[in-house]
Order: sequence, then C-alpha cells, then structure tokens
Amino acid sequence: MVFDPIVLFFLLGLLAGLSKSDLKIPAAIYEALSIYLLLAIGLKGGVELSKYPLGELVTSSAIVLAAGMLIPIIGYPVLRFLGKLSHYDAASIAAHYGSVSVVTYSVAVATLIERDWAHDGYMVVYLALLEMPALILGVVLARLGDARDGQASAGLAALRSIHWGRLAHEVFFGKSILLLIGGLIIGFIAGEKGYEPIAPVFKEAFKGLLALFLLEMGLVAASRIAAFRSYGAFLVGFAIVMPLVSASIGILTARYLEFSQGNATLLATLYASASYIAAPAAMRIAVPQANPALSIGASLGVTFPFNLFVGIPIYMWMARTFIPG
Amino acid sequence: MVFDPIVLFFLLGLLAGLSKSDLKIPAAIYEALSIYLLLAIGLKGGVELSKYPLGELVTSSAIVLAAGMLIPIIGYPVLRFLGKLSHYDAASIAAHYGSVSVVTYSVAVATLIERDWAHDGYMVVYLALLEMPALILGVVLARLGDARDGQASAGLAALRSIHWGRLAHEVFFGKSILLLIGGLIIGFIAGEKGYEPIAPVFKEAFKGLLALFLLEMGLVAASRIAAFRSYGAFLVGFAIVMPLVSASIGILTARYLEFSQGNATLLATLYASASYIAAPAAMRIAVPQANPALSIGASLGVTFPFNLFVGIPIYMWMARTFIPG
Amino acid sequence: MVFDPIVLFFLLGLLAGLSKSDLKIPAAIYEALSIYLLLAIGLKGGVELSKYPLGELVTSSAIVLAAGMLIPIIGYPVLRFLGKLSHYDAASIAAHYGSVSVVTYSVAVATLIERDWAHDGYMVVYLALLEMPALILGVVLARLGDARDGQASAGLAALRSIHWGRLAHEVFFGKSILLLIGGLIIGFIAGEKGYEPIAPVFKEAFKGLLALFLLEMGLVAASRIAAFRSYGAFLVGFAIVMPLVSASIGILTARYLEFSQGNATLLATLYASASYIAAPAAMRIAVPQANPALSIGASLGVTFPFNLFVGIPIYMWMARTFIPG
Amino acid sequence: MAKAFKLVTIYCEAVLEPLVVREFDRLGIVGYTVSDCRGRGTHGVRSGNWRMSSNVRIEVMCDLPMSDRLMEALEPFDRDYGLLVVRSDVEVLN
Amino acid sequence: MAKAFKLVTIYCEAVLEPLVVREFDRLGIVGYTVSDCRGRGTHGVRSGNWRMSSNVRIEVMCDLPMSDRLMEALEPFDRDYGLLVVRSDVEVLN
Amino acid sequence: MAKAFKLVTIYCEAVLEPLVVREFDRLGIVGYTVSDCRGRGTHGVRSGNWRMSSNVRIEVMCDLPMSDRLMEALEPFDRDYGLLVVRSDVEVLN
Ligand SMILES: Nc1ncnc2c1ncn2[C@@H]1O[C@H](COP(=O)(O)O)[C@@H](O)[C@H]1O
Ligand SMILES: Nc1ncnc2c1ncn2[C@@H]1O[C@H](COP(=O)(O)O)[C@@H](O)[C@H]1O
Ligand SMILES: Nc1ncnc2c1ncn2[C@@H]1O[C@H](COP(=O)(O)O)[C@@H](O)[C@H]1O
Ligand code: NA
Ligand code: NA
Ligand code: NA
Repeated sequence: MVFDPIVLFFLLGLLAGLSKSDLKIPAAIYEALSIYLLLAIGLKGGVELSKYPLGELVTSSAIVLAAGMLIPIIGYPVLRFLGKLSHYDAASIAAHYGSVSVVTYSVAVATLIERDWAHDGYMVVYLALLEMPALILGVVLARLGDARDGQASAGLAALRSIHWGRLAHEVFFGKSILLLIGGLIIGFIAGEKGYEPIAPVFKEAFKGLLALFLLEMGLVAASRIAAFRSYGAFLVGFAIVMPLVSASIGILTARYLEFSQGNATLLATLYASASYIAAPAAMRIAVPQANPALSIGASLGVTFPFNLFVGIPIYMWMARTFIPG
Repeated sequence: MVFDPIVLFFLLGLLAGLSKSDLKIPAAIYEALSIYLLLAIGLKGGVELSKYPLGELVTSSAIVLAAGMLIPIIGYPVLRFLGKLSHYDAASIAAHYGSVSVVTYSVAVATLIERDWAHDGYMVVYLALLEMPALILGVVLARLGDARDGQASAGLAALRSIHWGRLAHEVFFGKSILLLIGGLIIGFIAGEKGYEPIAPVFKEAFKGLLALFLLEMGLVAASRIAAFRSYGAFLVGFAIVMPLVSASIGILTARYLEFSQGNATLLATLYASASYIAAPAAMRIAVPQANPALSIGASLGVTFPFNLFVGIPIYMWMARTFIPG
Repeated sequence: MVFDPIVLFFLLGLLAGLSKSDLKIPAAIYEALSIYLLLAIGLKGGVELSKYPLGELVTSSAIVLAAGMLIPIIGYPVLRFLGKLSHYDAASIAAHYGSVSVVTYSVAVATLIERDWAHDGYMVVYLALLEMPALILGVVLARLGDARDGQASAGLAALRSIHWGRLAHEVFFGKSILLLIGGLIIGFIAGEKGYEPIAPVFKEAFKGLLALFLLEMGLVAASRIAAFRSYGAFLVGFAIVMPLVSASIGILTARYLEFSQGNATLLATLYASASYIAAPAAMRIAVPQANPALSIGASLGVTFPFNLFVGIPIYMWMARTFIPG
Repeated sequence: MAKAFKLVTIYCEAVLEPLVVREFDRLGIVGYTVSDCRGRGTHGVRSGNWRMSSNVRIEVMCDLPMSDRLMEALEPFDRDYGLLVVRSDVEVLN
Repeated sequence: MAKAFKLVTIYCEAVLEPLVVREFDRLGIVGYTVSDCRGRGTHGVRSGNWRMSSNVRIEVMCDLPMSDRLMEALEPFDRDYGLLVVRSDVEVLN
Repeated sequence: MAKAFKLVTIYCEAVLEPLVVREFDRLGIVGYTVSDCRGRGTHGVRSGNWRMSSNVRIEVMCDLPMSDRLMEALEPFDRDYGLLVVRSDVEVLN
C-alpha cells in the first residue's frame, strides 16, 4: 500500500459526513485531541532537541524560514491575478498555505516510521517556526492590497494600520504556538528520563489518537467540501498544484542544507501542508473581509486529503530522487 | 469470583446514581467512549478477519442471522398477548432484544480472556450483522400491528407506508454500524502490521476504557430503574427470561455450526443481549408511539446487569455443557 | 532539578492563563480527568491494600485522622483573629486546609518514584479518610461562630441547626469520596490479577494524564490569582506558612507511627495540601456566606503551586532529617 | 431599522432535532439556532447525560404568519414526543 | 389555543442548581429547562472552565402568580450567590 | 421592585466573542452571559463541531439607551461576520 492505513480513518469520517450519518465527535473531544497532538509533538521534539547541539539549528532555521516565506509570496499573485480573487481572499489563502498543518506532519512522521526511514525529532522546531510568520505576512498582504485599492493613502500607512500588538499576541500566545513551544521546552528540560513516565500517553498513544483526530477531520472536511463546491475549478487546481510547488521548494532547501532523505520529506511536507488550526482563527479576526469558506475549503477539503493520500508518497519519492542518500 | 471485576464499575455507577451522588460523566465523554468502543471492536475484528478465509463466514452468517431473527418473532407475541402491551411497545421492545449490545459482548470477551477460553475475533462480524435487521423487523411489526388495528386497510399497505429510504439510511449510516463496519474494513486492510502502532490505544487501553464506560452505564441505568419501577413485574420477568431463551437459541445455532465453546458463548451472549445504542434512537424516530421508558428500562435497567452478573456465567456453563470441547 | 518535570505543565497552564492565551481545556475534559485521577488512585490503593493486613491500618488511621484535625483547629483562630477575616471565611479556609489535594498527593508519589524512595500504595487510605472530616469541622466552626456572634442563642442550638443529613450525604456520596472509596474496594476485590488488564489505562497512563490535569490546573489557578490579588499579604502568608506547619504535624505523626521516610513524606504532603475539588463545592453550599474567591485563591492560587515547587522537596528533606531511615 | 418579529422557542428531545429542521426546510425557514439543554416536564426528568435523555432548545426568529405555520407543523410531534413550543415578541436589529 | 405565560429565567452559579430545583419541588413547579453557560456580573468573571466557575441558565414557563412566588423563594439566595432573575411574557403554544 | 430592562441577545460566530466583550468593556457593560450554540443563517450551516463553525449566544440585560449604543457598536461586525442581534423586553427581578 502506498499510504499508511491511518489515513483510512479520514476516509471513514469523510464518508460519515457526506452520507449525513449521525456520527458526531463532540467539540470538547476535538479540542482535547488537538491540544494533545500539539503538546505531544512539542514534547517529543524537545526531548530529541536535548540530545543535539542547539546552535546548529540557528542558521538552518533562518534559511528554512526565509524559503518558507516564498510560499505566500508566490501564492498571493497567483490567487489575485490568475484566480481573480479579492485581495482579502488571496491574502488569507496565501497565509493558510504558508503556514503548516500539524496533522499532515504527524502522518508523514508515521509513514516514515512505518517505512523505516531515518529522520530527526527536532524537525518539529521548524514546524513551530513556520506556523506563524506566514500569518503575519498574510495580514500585511491584505493591508497593502487595501492601500493599492485606494482605501489607504500609502503602503506605509497601511502597514501602520495593522494592530501589531494584538497580532503579536495572537501569534505568540495563540494556543498552537503556546503548546508547541511549551511542549518543546518541557521536553527539553525533562529529557529522555523525565519523558519516560509520561511516554505511555504522549508517545505510545500518539498514533491511535491521531487516528481518532483524522476521523474527526474527515467529518469536518465533509462539511467543507459541500460549501466549497460552488467556488469552481481554479481553487481546486490551486489546492493541488500549490503543495507540489511548495514541496519542491522544500526539497531544494533541504538539499542545500544537506538534510537526510527523511528530514527532506518532512520539510517538503511542512511546506506543502496548509494550516487549519491557527490560520483560520487568526485570519477570521485579522482579515474579516476574507471568506473563510474559500480558505478552509481549499486547505481542509482539498489540500489536506491530497497530501495524505498522494502528496506524502510523492514527497518521499522526491526526497529519494533528489537528495543524496 | 464468578464474574470479571470490571463489572464492579457498573455497580459503582449504579450506586452513585441511586444515591443521587453529584458524580456525572459529561455527555461528551459518553459519546467519545461509545465511538471508541465501536471502532476498537471493529478494528480488532477486521485484523483477525484478515487472517481467515472470508468465504467460510458467508454461510454461517446467513444461518446466524436467520436464527437471530427468531428472537423478535418470539418476543413480539409474548409482549403483546401475555404482557398486554400496545403493539407499538411490543414491537419496539422486541426490536431492542433482537438487536445486540456492544458492551455486553465486550465484557463476555474480557471474561473469556480472563478464563483462557479460546475464541475468535471475527465473531464481531456477527455483532455487526445482528445489530440492524431486528430494528427493521421491529418497524415492520409495528406497522403490521397498525394494519391489524384497522388503522390501515391491509398489511401490504402498512408495509408500503414505511419510509424505507429513511430507514435504510438509519440502518447503514447510523453511527454504530458505520463505526463497526468502518473499523472492520480498516482493520482488514491494515492487518496485524498496520494495527500494531495504534494498538496501545485500540487494544491495550480497551479494558480500562470499557471500565469507565461501565461506570457511565451504571449511572444511566440508575435513572432508568427509577422510571421503570412503575411498569410492574411482567416486564422485569421478560427482561430476565428472554435473554435465557435467546441464549439457548444461540447455543443450538452454535452447535449446528460446530462453533468452539468460546465462540458459542459469544454467540449466546450476542443473542441474549439487548441494544441500548442503536435501537433506542432508531425506534424513537421510526415508532414514536412506543414509550422509550419501557424498552430502555428493560434492556438497560434489567437485562444489561443481568447479563453482566448472571447471564454470561450461565452462557459459559451452557457452552461447556452442550458444545463438544 | 529539585522538582519533577511534570510540574512544568502547571507553569505552562499558568502562563497561558496569565497571558490571556486562547488555550482552553473544555470543562468536560476537566471533569473526565478528575474522575479518572480519583478512580485510578483508589484502584491502585485497593490493589496494594489487598496485599497487606487491613487490621494494622485501623489504629494508625485513627491517629492520622485525629492529628489531621489539628490543622483546621489551628488554622481557624489564626485566620479569625490574626487575619481579621469573618468567621465564615475563617471556617471555610480552615476546612480547605484541613482537607487534602489529590493532585498534590499524586505529584508527591511521582516524585518519590523518580527518586526511588520506597513508599506504600495503601497511603491512599489516609487520603480518602482525610478528605471529608475537615469539611464537617469547617461547617461546625462556622455555626459556632454564628452562635458567638449572637445569631443563635447557644452553641448547642447552633450545632443542631446544621442539616446533618444533607451534610452526611455530601460527605459520603460526593463524587470524590465515592470514586476514591469505590476504586479502593474494586481494586481490593480485583487484586493484582484483575488489575493487570486495566493497568494500561489506570496505571501506565496515569502520569501523562496527570500532566494534562496540571496544565488545566494552571489555567484555573491563573484566573484565581487575579481575583485573589486584592486580598493582601496576610492570606498569601497564611497560604505558605500553614502548609509548613501542617507538614510538621505530619512528620511528627509519621515518626510516632514509625512510618518509612517515603510514607512520612506522603503524610506530610497530605496534611500540607489544601482541597480544591471537594471543599469548594461543599463549602459553597454549607457556608454560603464565605467568599469562595478567598479560599480557592489561597488553596489553588498559592498553596498548590507552593507545594508543587517548594513544599514537596522540603517535606522530603524533613522526612530524611527527622525520620530514621 | 429594527423590525418586529416573533421568536419561537422549541424545547424538545434531542432525537427530534433533524425532524424539526426538516419542517423548517419544508416551510422555507432559513435561520435557526440550536443549543443543548436538559430539563423536566410531563415526560419526566431528562438529565442530558446521554443522547436519549438530552434536550435541545431551538430558536427561530420569524414573522407572525410564519410562526403560525411553524407551530401548526410541529403539532403532530406533540402527541408522541416531549415538546414545548413558546412564542414571544422581539425586535430584530439587523 | 396559545396561553399567556411568564418565562422566568434564572442565571446562577452551577452549584446552586440542586437548591433551585428543590425550590421548584416545594412550589409545585414541574417543568423547567437548564443549560450551561458562562458570564460576568457583579461577582466577577465566571469562565465556565471548571464547575466552581460555571453558570447555569434555568428557564421556567409558569403563570404570573407562580412567577411571583418563585421570585420570592429565590430572594434569599441573592445575598450570598451570583444570581440574576428576569421575567418576560411568552405565549405557550401547546 | 422589578425594573423594566431590555434583553439584547447576540447570536454570532464563536471567534467574535472576545471582540464583542471588548465592546462591552468600552461601553461600560459589566454583566453578560454566554452560551455555546450552533445554527444556520445567511452564512450557511454552522454545525458547532469545531471552533470555526461554532456559534455563541451572548445575552445582555441593560436599559434602553445602553441597548441602542450596544446595537450601534455591533453594526460594523455585521458586514463581515455571521451575526444576528435581537432585543426584547424583560423585567429584572433583583
Ligand atoms: N414549564 C416549563 N418550563 C420550562 N421548560 C419546560 C417546561 N415544561 C417542559 N419544559 C421543557 O420541555 C421538555 C419537554 O417537556 P415535556 O414534554 O413536558 O416532558 C422538558 O424536558 C423541559 O426541558
Ligand atoms: N446584565 C447582565 N446581563 C446578562 N447576564 C448577566 C447580567 N448580570 C449578570 N449576569 C449573569 O448572572 C451571573 C451572576 O451575576 P452576578 O451575581 O451579578 O455576578 C453572571 O455570571 C452572568 O452570567
Ligand atoms: N432567523 C433566525 N432565527 C434564529 N437564529 C438565527 C436566525 N438567523 C440567523 N440565526 C443565527 O445567527 C447565526 C448567524 O446568522 P447569519 O449571519 O445569518 O449566518 C446563525 O448561525 C444562527 O445561529
Ligand atoms: Na505550508
Ligand atoms: Na439480542
Ligand atoms: Na491538608
């Protein structure tokens, strides 16, 4: 089989949703599972980080971040001028694709483990790093768009109109960053020995709970697909082609940084994935004029399943082909 | 001890409910636990199924299904004419007893494991098969009753009045069948190797989470017992004698099909158990004239604890006595 | 490190709360986790109890109980006359400190395990014993205070005015006692062999789930600290000094009863800890005139973190110093 | 700017929710709000601890004639299900 | 067919729920509906993240005299507990 | 003893809750009650199964002038967000 059986849980949820089954996962469980996933990933990364020289990550982080910002910068004009979307929608969707998906990353890790590909737990540092900057860039793009449309007198004034304080708060104290970074630090301090007694919950149960989360994601995606159908072929195309472009940037960056094939796959997956936890909430507040049905429909209804079933195998193939073993 | 200590959790919940303790398990947790149990049972069955020739199950399934339909067909006239219940109530209760209880089945499996009785995981296929047909039969009985009472001109017309489409939808896309069958298929595809990484959640945690679910069932049953008390001795007698009759049908069927003693116990338990997840919801919609206090009170307030504490040991004794070892 | 890394989860929750992050743990999850912790602790205690002669615990229990009642008796006049609090508030806070905290106890156990200090699982019997009597004493103190303030003609009449029936019901069927004692009895009956199949949930997952509960406690404590700030230095001082006094009583009692150093640490921790599950709810109903912001603020906002980070290490030091090894 | 409307509040068993929404669709009612609740009535205590004992409160803002039609459409459910329908006056501000 | 009633809505601390229901029993009020909520009032923010900071909204449909008696019965709670009681007019349709 | 007040009920997307509360603070509104709900409106079905599709109902008891000011303050949200604001008469009993 080309994909991990865990993704079948997503299909089951999708089927339940599309068939209007009475299956419903309570919102409280959804919340709890997403808190769990973020913490568990952070912890594991922190424990691994405690075994590596932190310093080495600094340069590569800067490069990974810079290369990652290409994604919204490429995405925005495509959406705006090829897709003829409003500059709000273009900015919001670009931000979703510049940010990352924790679950897509987790499925990639599970697949690597199943195939016995070596990879490093500290890759989660890049996950944490990439989540937010694209959102800020998205807000900036939206405001500069305002300016160009004549709603503000100049680009600089437009930038000044952003509530930087509120945005920074959203960024650093939003629950996903807080749990990821918090988990990283706790894992770093606890180390292997302190991690061991909590590992039955945060490590061994991880894949099973990820399966339940995928079931729920399928249910949510089902409702999004319906809402999304009316928006036509362009966005569906974008939601499939953009991840491939982003993954290619990831493979190039990984090659430049001399990553292993496993780590290269993970970086490609991060770039290719689109956010559906942090981004929708942040964009809804910061760029309210954008239609959330478009961005969530594309990221959750198309790109997420695409990555699960088709994307990750492709990124593994890319890594095997373009990264020296 | 004659029963598994896990059933003590049911007693604790019952005590809490009857003593009006402030112990409450949030509805979201109840929902999550029942989703978990259905999925976990389906997955385990699917994994075991992947090791057996599927073809062999087809004939035995038909026989198990046909024999199982005897239960509502026997139950209905007893309830209607001996118990003098309305034909709605008789049909609804008969449907509950024709369907099956996932938790009763799970406790039987746990008991077999504790006593080292061999049994097969694919028995869960019968669980999935038996859940729904009795519900359809119940609706048919209710409508034919309508016809006889002169509310419709003839039996055929009565049958035609059933919303078959809606009923079929309830049956195949109701969450319990969807999760059981979905789990079966995922387990079948994943096989032993794909199951392993999710086993800490879906296999090892099973009995502990079943214990928590039993605690909740005790709380729910407590509220049902109070409501049920007013309905007299007949229904209590039915709720105790009917499982014994059903279990005997199960033992005979198992003997005919040359089941092992363990599998015979499980089939007897399936027949003897009464539904409290799928049946109450389906009957409430399809036969609204039936009083849910009667059917849920009998199945959850009497038959469920009876099976846990007395029934399962009896069915094991039956299997040991009537099934060649 | 002087404390177990698990307490860092509390800090993370505190940080999230104080920084007004959007991190929220659903109330249903909080409820489920507290039910789990109580049951798990009870079960483990019961299993260990099944290996020891129960009789030996009877005398020591009486002494532990009697010594524990000194805590509210010392606390009340200090709060009333030094702190100039109303007699309602003094009684309520005294009751909180006379009762015990399940989570503080659990963290102490985790720390002992990490440091390889021997200790006995049956110590949980004292936990169950100490939870409630202080609450009754608190109600009595509040009513006697009423009497002295001339609101009732005599102390005896004041005592008679207590709804003893309702209070007894709260005490014995309140969820925390019910789950602790229920767990104890089930564990006792199940024994090591019956415990084993549910151990993945109730034993191995314990520390990980405790970590999640601590995260939630941090969030709750954050909201309490804000409300509490206005009540000045006296109560903060009390919330730090009282646990040290109580722990000293615990060490003396443990020495008299010839406890091991590990058990002495646990008894000191029990005495030093203040309740935030049973006590707040019981006091809110039985002594409604008391301001819950004071008692919960002191117990959850100050004493709980104090014990986690500073107290437990001190109590271990006390045990090492004053208890013969 | 504010318009006089009727608020129809329907308290009923949770299993009834999809059937009530089907009536909305039939009548052409677009907007409604649902929340979970528990309670007690002539059908006894509904404690909300599992789906079969849960209630929902469904609120609909609509004009008077529609509220009459809605009420009529719900009447058949009243015989077999726990159901309470109430109506009050509201101003809708946007 | 519609009857004029009063809707009494009680917003209060969750721990108060059993005490309020006891008053209903004393007054002979059978029907009521409860839902969980959070909020802010003169007693501060009640964020609903654990039981001690949760609120409930209790709704009762009854006639005017009963609503007066209920209101009177709830007054003693007002001193020590977070509590808000409001009353409005409704038509009960069945 | 009972005072005539207005009840303003705001049905909106859950993400809007902190922004609405900020308006309360600006206007000097102390008391409010929030509960979670789901629903349907001109912005489509909001099924409540994750935060981005959840609604909240926010209730505020205040006097008429304040309710006018509140309504005005909420108007800007109406353009971009799912929002419904209604107002009715209540007596506040304590
Ligand atoms: N008088 C009432 N006031 C408020 N809610 C009520 C009242 N009567 C019934 N209800 C609600 O409506 C549901 C169904 O009522 P019933 O059909 O009388 O059992 C109950 O479970 C309550 O939630
Ligand atoms: N003006 C108001 N509007 C709506 N709800 C309120 C108002 N005042 C108080 N409440 C609710 O009533 C609860 C108790 O109020 P209080 O006793 O003022 O703290 C609060 O937590 C709110 O849920
Ligand atoms: N006519 C209505 N009656 C009751 N609730 C409504 C109505 N219209 C809208 N709502 C609620 O208000 C939310 C936002 O409405 P809308 O902006 O129209 O999508 C919906 O999700 C519903 O919860
Ligand atoms: Na990305
Ligand atoms: Na059966
Ligand atoms: Na104490």
